[in-house]
Formats: sequence, structure tokens, C-alpha cells
Amino acid sequence: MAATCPALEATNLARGYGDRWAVSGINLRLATGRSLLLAGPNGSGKTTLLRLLATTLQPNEGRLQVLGKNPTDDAMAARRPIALLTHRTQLYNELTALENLEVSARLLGLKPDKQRSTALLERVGLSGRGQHRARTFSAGMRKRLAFARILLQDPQIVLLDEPYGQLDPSGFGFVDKLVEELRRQGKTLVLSTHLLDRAAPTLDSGLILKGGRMAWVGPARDLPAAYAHETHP
Amino acid sequence: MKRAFDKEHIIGVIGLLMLAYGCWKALFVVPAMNHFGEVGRIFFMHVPTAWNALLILTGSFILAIGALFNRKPSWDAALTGSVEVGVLYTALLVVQGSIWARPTFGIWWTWDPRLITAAILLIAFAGVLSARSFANNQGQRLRWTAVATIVAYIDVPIVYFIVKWLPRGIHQPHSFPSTVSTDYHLALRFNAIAMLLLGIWMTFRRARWILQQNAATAMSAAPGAALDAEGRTMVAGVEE
Amino acid sequence: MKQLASLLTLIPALMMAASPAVVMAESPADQREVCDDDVDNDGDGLVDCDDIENCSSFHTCGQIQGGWSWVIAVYGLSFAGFAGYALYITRGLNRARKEEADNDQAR
Amino acid sequence: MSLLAQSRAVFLKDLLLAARGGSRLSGVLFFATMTLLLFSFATEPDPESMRRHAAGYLWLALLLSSLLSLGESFRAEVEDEALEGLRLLPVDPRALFYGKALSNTLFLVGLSLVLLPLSLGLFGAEVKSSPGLLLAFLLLGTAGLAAPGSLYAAMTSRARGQDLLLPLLLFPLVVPVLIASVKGTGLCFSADPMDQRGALLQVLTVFDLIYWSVCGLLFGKVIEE
Repeated sequence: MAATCPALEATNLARGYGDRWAVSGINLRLATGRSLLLAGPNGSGKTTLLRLLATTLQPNEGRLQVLGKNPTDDAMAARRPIALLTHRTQLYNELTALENLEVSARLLGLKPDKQRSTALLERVGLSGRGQHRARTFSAGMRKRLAFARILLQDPQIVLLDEPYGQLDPSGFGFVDKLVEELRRQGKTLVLSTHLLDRAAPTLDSGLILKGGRMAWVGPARDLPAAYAHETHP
Repeated sequence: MKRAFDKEHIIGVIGLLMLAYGCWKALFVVPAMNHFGEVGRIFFMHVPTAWNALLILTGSFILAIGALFNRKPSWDAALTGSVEVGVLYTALLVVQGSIWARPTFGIWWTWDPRLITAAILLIAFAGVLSARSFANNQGQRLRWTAVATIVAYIDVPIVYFIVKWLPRGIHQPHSFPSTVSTDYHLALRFNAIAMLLLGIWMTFRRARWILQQNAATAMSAAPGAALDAEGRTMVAGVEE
Repeated sequence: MKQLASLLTLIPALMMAASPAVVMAESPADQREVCDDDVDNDGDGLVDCDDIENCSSFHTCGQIQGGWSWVIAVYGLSFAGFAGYALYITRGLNRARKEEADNDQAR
Repeated sequence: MSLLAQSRAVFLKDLLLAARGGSRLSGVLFFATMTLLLFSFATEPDPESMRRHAAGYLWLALLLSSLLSLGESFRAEVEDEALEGLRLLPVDPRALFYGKALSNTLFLVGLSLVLLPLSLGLFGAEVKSSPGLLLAFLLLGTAGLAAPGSLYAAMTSRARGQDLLLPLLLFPLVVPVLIASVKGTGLCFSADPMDQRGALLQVLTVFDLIYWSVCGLLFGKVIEE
């Protein structure tokens, strides 16, 4: 059964703020284990679309199914397999890195496991920082910690909103490696970025948003060329 | 441009006529009461206001539960209209009660279950309207109004209950001359129904205004799905 | 929805649960003289306005002066309230409608 | 995972946050103390009237400081959109509410325990009932403040005019709880000739049950987007 229903399926999804549509007419079918590169100029609705897919934002129109489940029927069941990395790192500044991970673990119903958390911190390049408060971290370090939290959740669907943002060049390599690893583990992936040449080779499919609407779809490797065409016709 | 006649005006006109009749009875036909004298005529305005304030706010409570689940802008508009009319009636109620208390008890204000409840009712629902004006978008405005209305409404019996319960009230239960006439009942009932009809009329008009405002700033219909060069609906992603 | 329905039945039930407390505490308060019901509520042998100790502040036991002015104040204020609000929404609605008509024309 | 376990997780997280934010604790404490002192200056220096009003001043100080502590407890949630992060997890919104409301109650109970001896000293009152009874009033009263407070603090946490909106919505709602708590605490400071304390506790419990269940159900609607 699982093979027949896509990991993410959106039909005519639309969401507005005030008097304008942030995204509209989104049709998307992403099979389990496949990946999508999301591109578009600033304000084209990438973040809104990712939040819609993560079920934290309610669509005004259209329908979304996550692994065959409708989020409006059972929000908790639909949300469980999804993780979203946003611009904001959503950390508690006054808690240490390890404590931030522990909070997530408890809410996910996992037993707080210091060894596992420490290993995760090592994996994202924050070894030895476990006892430091998140407030003292630089923007890049916060991002790494947010990644550790996603790895802790171990979701089937990973949504990454600008994962390269605020990272240094060594961080770029870290994200590349992580994306590759997630792909190898068979995770479904949606990634939005402006660094098209960097992300395009490793992903399957591409989508360009313009003004909240789908402007181009095709294989990810063709996306950089198409993007140049779309933005400077 | 000619506009269709809004049907709620019928309710409004009937309400106005009934109010005129009820007030005529109350002011000129009903005899002065043995204890209260002419001041007793205040009752024919005050009691219907109290009934209707509660009735309309009960309507708001029902609308709020409905709006929270169906999320329809029309329900939000009706909810806001009814809360506003409820606040108007409650404000009138408090002022009327205060004026009534001056000649009969010699005071403007006192610790009394009915007075305190009315005042809290007024402040709580005025707060609902105020919260509404702070909301960031239409969806949030609907949810905030509905949630605040539900909580405020549940608070009302609790306030009445706790104030009544504390034995500090000096309020005397009112009773009326047992020789009440038909005119007495006519005046009271006509005024009550008239105020209900007027309340419904005002709620409808206010809701219409809100919907009209929404229409001015509303989103156009969502653009449909984009089409590709061959005219097929675009679908992103990979299907197996 | 189901949760809310169960809640709506819960509230009256809880209210009832609290009522013994209320009945208990209310009884002493209820034994005060009610000054206009022709009954000797507090059982001191004096009825209504004759019970000067308890009903002196109840002004109907004296003569209410200037009754009509209070009546006019209440009716006048109420009518003013209704009329003011009706005027406010009618003007608002008309303004909104005119705005829309202007917008249509501009298009 | 059960509602209880999730609520517990949220509660523990809030406790940890409160323990870390030492400045929050001391700031609210200072504010509450200051309020009590100001009340004592504003009263006529008549020992009898001061004693009679001790309970009222204690609860007013608690109410005013609850505004600060509620606002502070949600500041940590919106600073880096942490609440949004919690919403991304498969967590029942009711659990977020119960954890939050419980930690706020605990904070207010702690605050009231600090303010109690202070107000006893300032206003010359003394506890004439069993300490357990007084504690029950403090607990049930602060719980009645914390439940609608947490709901509305969450609602207004990301709004314009938050500082204005929270008291505007909260104060009329907590009137019955405030009345019952002041009365009950006052009776603990004096004799209780009509034996109303038990009944007051019963009534306060019912209020709390209503508030905690209604606000828990509505919380999800308030934080939704």
C-alpha cells in the first residue's frame, strides 16, 4: 500500500495572507525517497509552500496528503513523519544545546539519551558545545543545532528551507553531505535554495515558483538553466 | 445604480413600530405604581434591555462556536455584529440601572450581583471587540473573536454566581403590584420583542457592513493551477 | 466538536456540583426584610416600610420626587443609544458601498 | 504518547526555562514586592482597615505580577519562534496548554508564598486557619488566574499591542476567581463565623475545572495559523 501513495501529494493548494495569495494552484506529487528542488526569487512563496507541506499552515484551498493521510483528519498522525528546517532556528536561547535536543526528544516520546544527543552534536560539528547555551551560538552554529534536532526526530520527509543560509563554506559541505546521507537513507526531501548549482546535481526534480504560482517543472539538473531563463527572459 | 431592497429592513420597521406602541403604553397608559410612582415606568425599558442583552450575547456564543468550526467570513461578520449589539445593550443596561438606582435606593452604584455582572459583561465583551481590532489577518481575527467570545460568555454565569453568593448585596428583590393590568404586560412584551427585532436588524446591518468591507479588500478567487506549453496542468515532483 | 459537546454538558453539571455550597451560604442573607412585598421577611413583626431599621434606605418608603425626569432620562438615553448605533452602521455601510462603486467605476 | 506525558514534557521544559531565567524570577518578585509596598503607602495608616484589606492587596499584587510572568513565559516561546517549532512536532496543542498553565501556576504559587509573609507583616494580619487551607486558596486561586492567562498570553504573544491586550482580555475574566480568592484568603486571616471557607473552596474548584477544560480545548485554535 505504501508504495501506491506518494509521500507528499498536493492538489491545487493555495494559501493567502490578507488580500493576496502567497501561493496558489500548487500541484505536487512526490514519491517516497524522491527529492524536489524548490527555487524562485525572494517572496515567491517558497517558505509558505514549505510550511503548508509541513502542515503548520492551513491551506485556504486545495488538499494535501502526507503518506496518504489527510492532515485535517488527524493532524498528529500526518505531522509525525515530517520535519521542517526554517529560517528561524526555533531554539530556546536560555537552554544548552543538549537541553534543546532533550526537549524535542521528550516531546517526540523518545527517552532522553545523552550519549545519542552528544553523538548527534558531533555529527553536525558541534562537539564539545553541548553544555553551552544556545544564546552564545553564532547563526551558523544555531543552524547546525537545528539540523541535529531534525536528525534526532529521524523523519521520513525532510523539508529544508534555505539550509545553506548563514553557514560558512565548510558548512556548505556539511549540508551537501547531510543531504546525500538523507537521500541514501531513502528519505523524501524538499529543499529550497538560491544556490542552484550546488543543490541541483544531487536532487531528482525541480520546481520554480514565481509570484506564488508554479512557473516551471522539470528535472532538477535542468533547473539552473531554466531559472536563468525564467528570471531574465 | 439601483440596489435590491435589503430584507432585514422589514424586521427593523416592525421592531420600530412595536417599540413605539410599547413605549406609548408604558409612558401614558399604564398607571403609576404604588411604591415606585412614575419612576416605575423605567422598568418597561430596563427589563426588556436586560433580557435582550443576554439573549443577543447567547446568540453570539452560538455563532462563535459555529464560526470556530466552519470558518466562514459571513459567520464572523454576524458574530461581530451580534457582539457589538450585545455590548450596546449591556452599556444601556448599566446606565439605565444606575439611573434607576438613584431615586429608588439613593445610590448610583452598589455591590449587587446584577450590577456587577452587567458591568463585567460590558467590559469582557468590549475587550473581545478590542482584541478583534488587533488581529493581524482575517483568519486570526475570526479565531480570536470566537475564542474570546466563548470564554467571556462562560464567565458570565460564573460572575453572577459568585457575586450573588457572597452575602453582601443590599439589593431588594423587586415585586410588582399584584393588580397588574393587561397594559402592563402589553408594554413589557411589546418592548421586549421590539428590542429583539431591532437587535437582529442592527446585527444584520453591521454584518453587511463588515462583509462589504471584506469585499473591498478581499482576495480575488485563487488563480488556478499553471499550465505548461502544451496546455496540461503542471505537476511538480516525481511519481514512481 | 465532540469534545466541545461533552464540555457543554460538563459545565452545568459542575455548576450543580457547586450549588450546595451556594444554598448553604445563601440562607442567612435571605432573611433580610424585603421592603416592598407586603411580607415580614426577617420575622421582627414589622412589615415593609414599618420596619424602619431595615428599610430606611429604601427610598420608596419615602416619597420619590421628580419621577418623570428619571423616566425621561432613561428613555431618552436608550433611544439615543439605539439611534446613534443605527446611524453609525448605516453610514458605515453606505460609505463602504460607495467605495466599492467607485472602485468598480475606476476599473 | 499520552496527553499526560506530553504535558509533563512541556511542563519540565518550562521549569527549566524558569530556572535559567534568573532575572525573570527576581524581576517579577521585585515588582510584586514593590506593588505590595505601594498599597501599604496608599492605605490610611489605620491598623484595623489595613488588616481587613490584607487579602485584597495580596491578590491584587499577584494579579498584576501575573501579567508580567505570563508575558515573560511566552517571550521565550516567540523569541526564536520556539513555539512554532513545538507545533511542528506531533504534539497535542492541549499538552502545550496544560504544561504551560501548570508551570505558570507553580510560578504564581511560589510568588504568593513569598508575598504572604510580606503582606502579613506589612498589614499586620495573621493566619487564623490551618496553613493547609490557606495554601489551598492560594493554589486554586492562582490556577484560576493561570489558565485564562496562559490562553490569552499565547494569543497575544505575537500580536501588536500585546501589553495592552492581555490585561484588557484577562482582567474581566478573572473577576470571579479574584473575588472568591480574596474572600477565602480574608477568612483565613480572620475568624470565619459563617463557616464559608469550605464552600468557597468548593466553588473555586468548580471555576478552575471549567476554566482549565475550556481553555485547554480552545488553545489549539489560538496558536493555529
